[in-house]
Amino acid sequence: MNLEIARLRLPLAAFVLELDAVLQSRVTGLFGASGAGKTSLLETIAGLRRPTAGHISLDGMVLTDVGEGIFLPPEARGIGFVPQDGALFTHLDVRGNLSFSQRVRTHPARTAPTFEHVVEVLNLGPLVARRIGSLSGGEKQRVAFGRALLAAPQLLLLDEPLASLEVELRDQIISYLRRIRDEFKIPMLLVSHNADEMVALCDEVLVLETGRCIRRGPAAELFRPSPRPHHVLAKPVERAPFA
Amino acid sequence: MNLEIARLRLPLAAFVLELDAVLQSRVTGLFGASGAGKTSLLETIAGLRRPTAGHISLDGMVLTDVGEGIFLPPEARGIGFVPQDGALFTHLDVRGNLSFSQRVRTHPARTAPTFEHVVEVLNLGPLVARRIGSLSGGEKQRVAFGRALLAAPQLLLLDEPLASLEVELRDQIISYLRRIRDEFKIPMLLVSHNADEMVALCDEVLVLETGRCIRRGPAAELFRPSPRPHHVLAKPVERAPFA
Amino acid sequence: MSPDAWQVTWFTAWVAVTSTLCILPPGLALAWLLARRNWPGKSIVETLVALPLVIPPVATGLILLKLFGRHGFIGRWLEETLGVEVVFTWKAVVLATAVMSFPLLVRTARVAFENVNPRVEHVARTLGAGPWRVFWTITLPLARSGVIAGAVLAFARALGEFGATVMVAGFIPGKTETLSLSIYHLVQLGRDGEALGLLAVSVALAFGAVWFSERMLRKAVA
Amino acid sequence: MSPDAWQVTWFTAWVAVTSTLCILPPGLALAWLLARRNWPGKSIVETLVALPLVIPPVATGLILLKLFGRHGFIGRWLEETLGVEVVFTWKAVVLATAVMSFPLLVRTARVAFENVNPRVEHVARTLGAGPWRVFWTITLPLARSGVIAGAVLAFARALGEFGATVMVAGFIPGKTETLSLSIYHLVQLGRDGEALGLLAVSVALAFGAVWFSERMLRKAVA
Amino acid sequence: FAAASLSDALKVLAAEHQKATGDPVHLNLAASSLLARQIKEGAPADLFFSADEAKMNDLAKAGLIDPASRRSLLGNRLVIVVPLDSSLKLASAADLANPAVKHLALAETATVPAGIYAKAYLEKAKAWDAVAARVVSTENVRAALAAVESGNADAGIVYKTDALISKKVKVAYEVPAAAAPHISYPVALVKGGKNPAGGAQFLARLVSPEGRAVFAKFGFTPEP
Ligand SMILES: Nc1ncnc2c1ncn2[C@@H]1O[C@H](COP(=O)(O)OP(=O)(O)OP(=O)(O)O)[C@@H](O)[C@H]1O
Ligand SMILES: Nc1ncnc2c1ncn2[C@@H]1O[C@H](COP(=O)(O)OP(=O)(O)OP(=O)(O)O)[C@@H](O)[C@H]1O
Ligand SMILES: [Mg+2]
Ligand SMILES: [Mg+2]
Repeated sequence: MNLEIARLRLPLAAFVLELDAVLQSRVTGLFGASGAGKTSLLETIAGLRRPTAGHISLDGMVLTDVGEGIFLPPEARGIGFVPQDGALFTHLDVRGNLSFSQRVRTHPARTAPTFEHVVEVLNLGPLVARRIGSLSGGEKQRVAFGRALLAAPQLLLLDEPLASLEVELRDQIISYLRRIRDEFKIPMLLVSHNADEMVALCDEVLVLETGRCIRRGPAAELFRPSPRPHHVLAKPVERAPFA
Repeated sequence: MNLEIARLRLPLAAFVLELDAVLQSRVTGLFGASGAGKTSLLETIAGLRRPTAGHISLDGMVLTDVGEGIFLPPEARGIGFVPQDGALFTHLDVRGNLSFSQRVRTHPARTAPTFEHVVEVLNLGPLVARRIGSLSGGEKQRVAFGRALLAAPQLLLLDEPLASLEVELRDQIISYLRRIRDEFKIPMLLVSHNADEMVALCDEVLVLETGRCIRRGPAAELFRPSPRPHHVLAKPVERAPFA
Repeated sequence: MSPDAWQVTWFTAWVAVTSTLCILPPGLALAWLLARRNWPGKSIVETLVALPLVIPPVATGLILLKLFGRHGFIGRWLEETLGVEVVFTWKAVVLATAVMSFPLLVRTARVAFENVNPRVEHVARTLGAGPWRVFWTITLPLARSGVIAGAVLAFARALGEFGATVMVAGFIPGKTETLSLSIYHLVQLGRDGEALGLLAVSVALAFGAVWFSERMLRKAVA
Repeated sequence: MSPDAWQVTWFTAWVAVTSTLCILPPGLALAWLLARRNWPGKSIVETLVALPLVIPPVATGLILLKLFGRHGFIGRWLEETLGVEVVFTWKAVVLATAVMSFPLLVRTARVAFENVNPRVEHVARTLGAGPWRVFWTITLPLARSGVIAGAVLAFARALGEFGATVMVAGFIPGKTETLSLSIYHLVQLGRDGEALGLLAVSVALAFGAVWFSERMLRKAVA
Repeated sequence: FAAASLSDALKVLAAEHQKATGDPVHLNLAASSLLARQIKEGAPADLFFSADEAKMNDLAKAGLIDPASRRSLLGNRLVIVVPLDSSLKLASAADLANPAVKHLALAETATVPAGIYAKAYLEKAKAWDAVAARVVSTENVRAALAAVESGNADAGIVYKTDALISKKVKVAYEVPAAAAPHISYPVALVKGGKNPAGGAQFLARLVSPEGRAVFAKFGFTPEP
């Protein structure tokens, strides 16, 4: 992947998002405090927001160039986006949401994971016939994730896709994301507040603060093991008679 | 606190939520996989869902009793609820959301944290005059949290209130929650996928699986330190010239 | 414009505003019931509400005349108990326009109420607001675009109503004369030029209402 | 019911359905433009759309007659290029009802479109759907309750329209006779019993439309 | 309560009456059939001034008017009108059977006085059957006139007073008084009015020579 972002400017409520970066890793992490501008950056790359200045190109294809008045519409960018809040289609059931891109796509698809495959990995089997309104928070997140994967994008933008999942499922999905990265060679931009996720998945991480990239480097360099103990659910063996 | 839940039954899409428990800790954790029934349980306690059977009482006051046809409306329960998706009032600005309960309350308020106090701890200062539509994910979560705190509830139900916050802010809010617990003596029910949060805050934790409580016990017993290293952002000292 | 025309314009504007204000409370209540509750006979009530739209205005007017007239069920009661006479007075004009514009308000407001997310209302209740307060502080403001649109439609209809009005209120110059009645009358007399002048006044009133509603919306959002 | 009455009923239902279908495409397009785009003169277009509501039906009828009549601007063009005559035929009935119900559809659909969350449309575009597909697969289904409500209002209005219709289409038994015209006529003759019978038919048609719309809604949700 | 076609003359007379007596006159101006309907439903009218005898007969039958006060006050004539640019030559009712007349605009022939009179005239002239298929009924005289004005009807039969108000039609043929039914505008006091004395006073003014003069000024033919 070669995502070039040059002299980007996007005014936000309290500050201006400014970025100049060439991203070439398979998985790039975006890290930063609440309100740092991570979501806004993803939306600008996806073509959902128009910057006031700057240039964005992906593998040589110009996506946005304010100077030359180029603004490729989102549907022509081939960029999958998993928004923070899911933004599922409430008038369709889970299956309808997942297969949406297959029904509407006009641009040719890349080799993509199959419907069955995505359903299996994301544990969506029992949900395919369910209405969106009756899903739990984590279930919604997984559906939004699967929907974007099935669009066979050239680049995946993931906005905290694992935030409301339990550790087990999260680990499972992380290993799946690694396979997507390696098998399907779909590059990704991943927003997360979880340093462990970053270390497990990202080659490189950008740290944003009030709209600027303040640090950048390989995940292994930016993050260090914490001295604070990290907890997981203990195996219930010691209290065998319970439940 | 003395929250009694007896023979509760709430049919959900794929299973029935069934619970029988007396909760007396200051902070009780609800832990469990995506779709286990945690949110549904909180909504039932808050009076937003009607169970088909069972009894719920808080400190002797009956909230729900299906057998006797008692169902106290949510506004009379004095139970604060921070929903997973925020459910903010988009027609009001941040200040309007935060002060909503003060304007509408008909039941007498308990001693509650002040507006200024909540704004300071949740870092909402720069946001008070902002419209909801322009907030980031984490900002929304904090506003929903502050709104519930200012309602001066007798019991706080928190549905993953820290999921999309960075580690620093999360730590800060955790210590604030500890103070609420100790100073204002507001008991809490906390849903989270993060074991560290559970250990840091909860006296007791219930583990739910497909609608049943499969394990229960003090947080320190249920969770154990993980052998897997946990990561945090390294101090930038080693690369001083950067940024 | 002649003083007469001014007087008619004021009267019309006044009637349209009054009738719109009169139907707002029952209209919004009914719209809310249709949007948020399931009850037996809902489809029937919906049809009944749409009736003044479905049947020709004269027929509506005739029904109103039979109900509110001197021999009518409600008319007699009103006259005997309150000494109020409705038919052929300005009250009849307001009545006719109110009845004719009622369905427009109800339908549009109903759509708006349906689109308010019940979760948000639920959360408002956990914050201590009773159902009534939730309606005023949450549901109504969130549905405002639809409610305002419905009110504008009702107002516009009130300006243009003719058939039912002339039946229950007659065309009594200086007493029940609205712009719409005058225009009809002038057209009948072949005085198209004058009719056009009054038409322009009607349109200006409607434009004022649309403009006002847009402003209200923008203020509510900002 | 007499064979005549049946014929009038069919004709009326057919006219109402046709005129509703005719105004759906332009009505929805305009509603969308009003809901989703800002352009100069928006308030003016809004007022223009509301006009048939604001001015008395006869006046609307007269304007249509002048436009579509043999000497009229559009009428002449239609006759010369397509050899189509509109006035005093069934086409005039459809035209009049369509014009009169247009504002109801546009306003209601507009509210519904405004309530669709643009974020959801945005996400649909990142999934490969162009603006046109997004409209069909996302916006319209999410706005369906309002669109259906608007169509039902338009249909009801089409059933009840009288003033404009009689002006451009005349009252030609067996050719331009609708239920509404018949009812008016019978009321004038004082044959209230027969008028009531036809009224019941009108109401039944309206009830059918309401019932059908509820079914469509429920199916779409399930 | 008075037929709409009388409104201009009546407004003048009402103003004079108020100046002379100080009593305001409330006019309710609408189609005669509608007014008759309203009176039947108990409308508080003192005086009914109809555009045709039939409506007045209806009310008389129902016992709603004071028969002693009934007078036929005004007369009118039927005319056949054609669009201003029409080359049609019409010299009798039979000429309406000319195929060049594709649409003949009449006011509704069952309820509206002008339509009833026109139909009676055509029947009397034995022309009805020939033209019946081409008749376009309109809601009232004004609509018939509008149809002719706009050129959609090739001819129409309306009152002479109406024909005078339109500048876009011309009178092709004036129906002779003898060939058509007698057209008259009857006026009578309504029983159960709120102010019978005032009604009678105004009626007196209408029938007075000054009253007749006003009607004549507006194109009506006052009857003896
Ligand atoms: N539509 C908008 N208009 C103006 N300002 C906005 C808009 N959306 C977000 N902002 C502001 O821009 C800043 C960055 O928002 P953004 O959503 O990109 O943050 P984020 O890094 O994704 O945060 P989080 O981790 O909380 O989701 C925030 O201060 C936010 O309030
Ligand atoms: N309104 C509803 N009607 C029927 N079933 C529902 C409804 N809401 C949720 N469910 C189902 O009930 C189960 C529990 O949902 P709930 O939202 O309580 O899960 P949760 O434990 O909060 O999960 P998460 O951590 O993903 O938020 C899920 O399988 C969900 O699909
Ligand atoms: Mg974000
Ligand atoms: Mg949940």
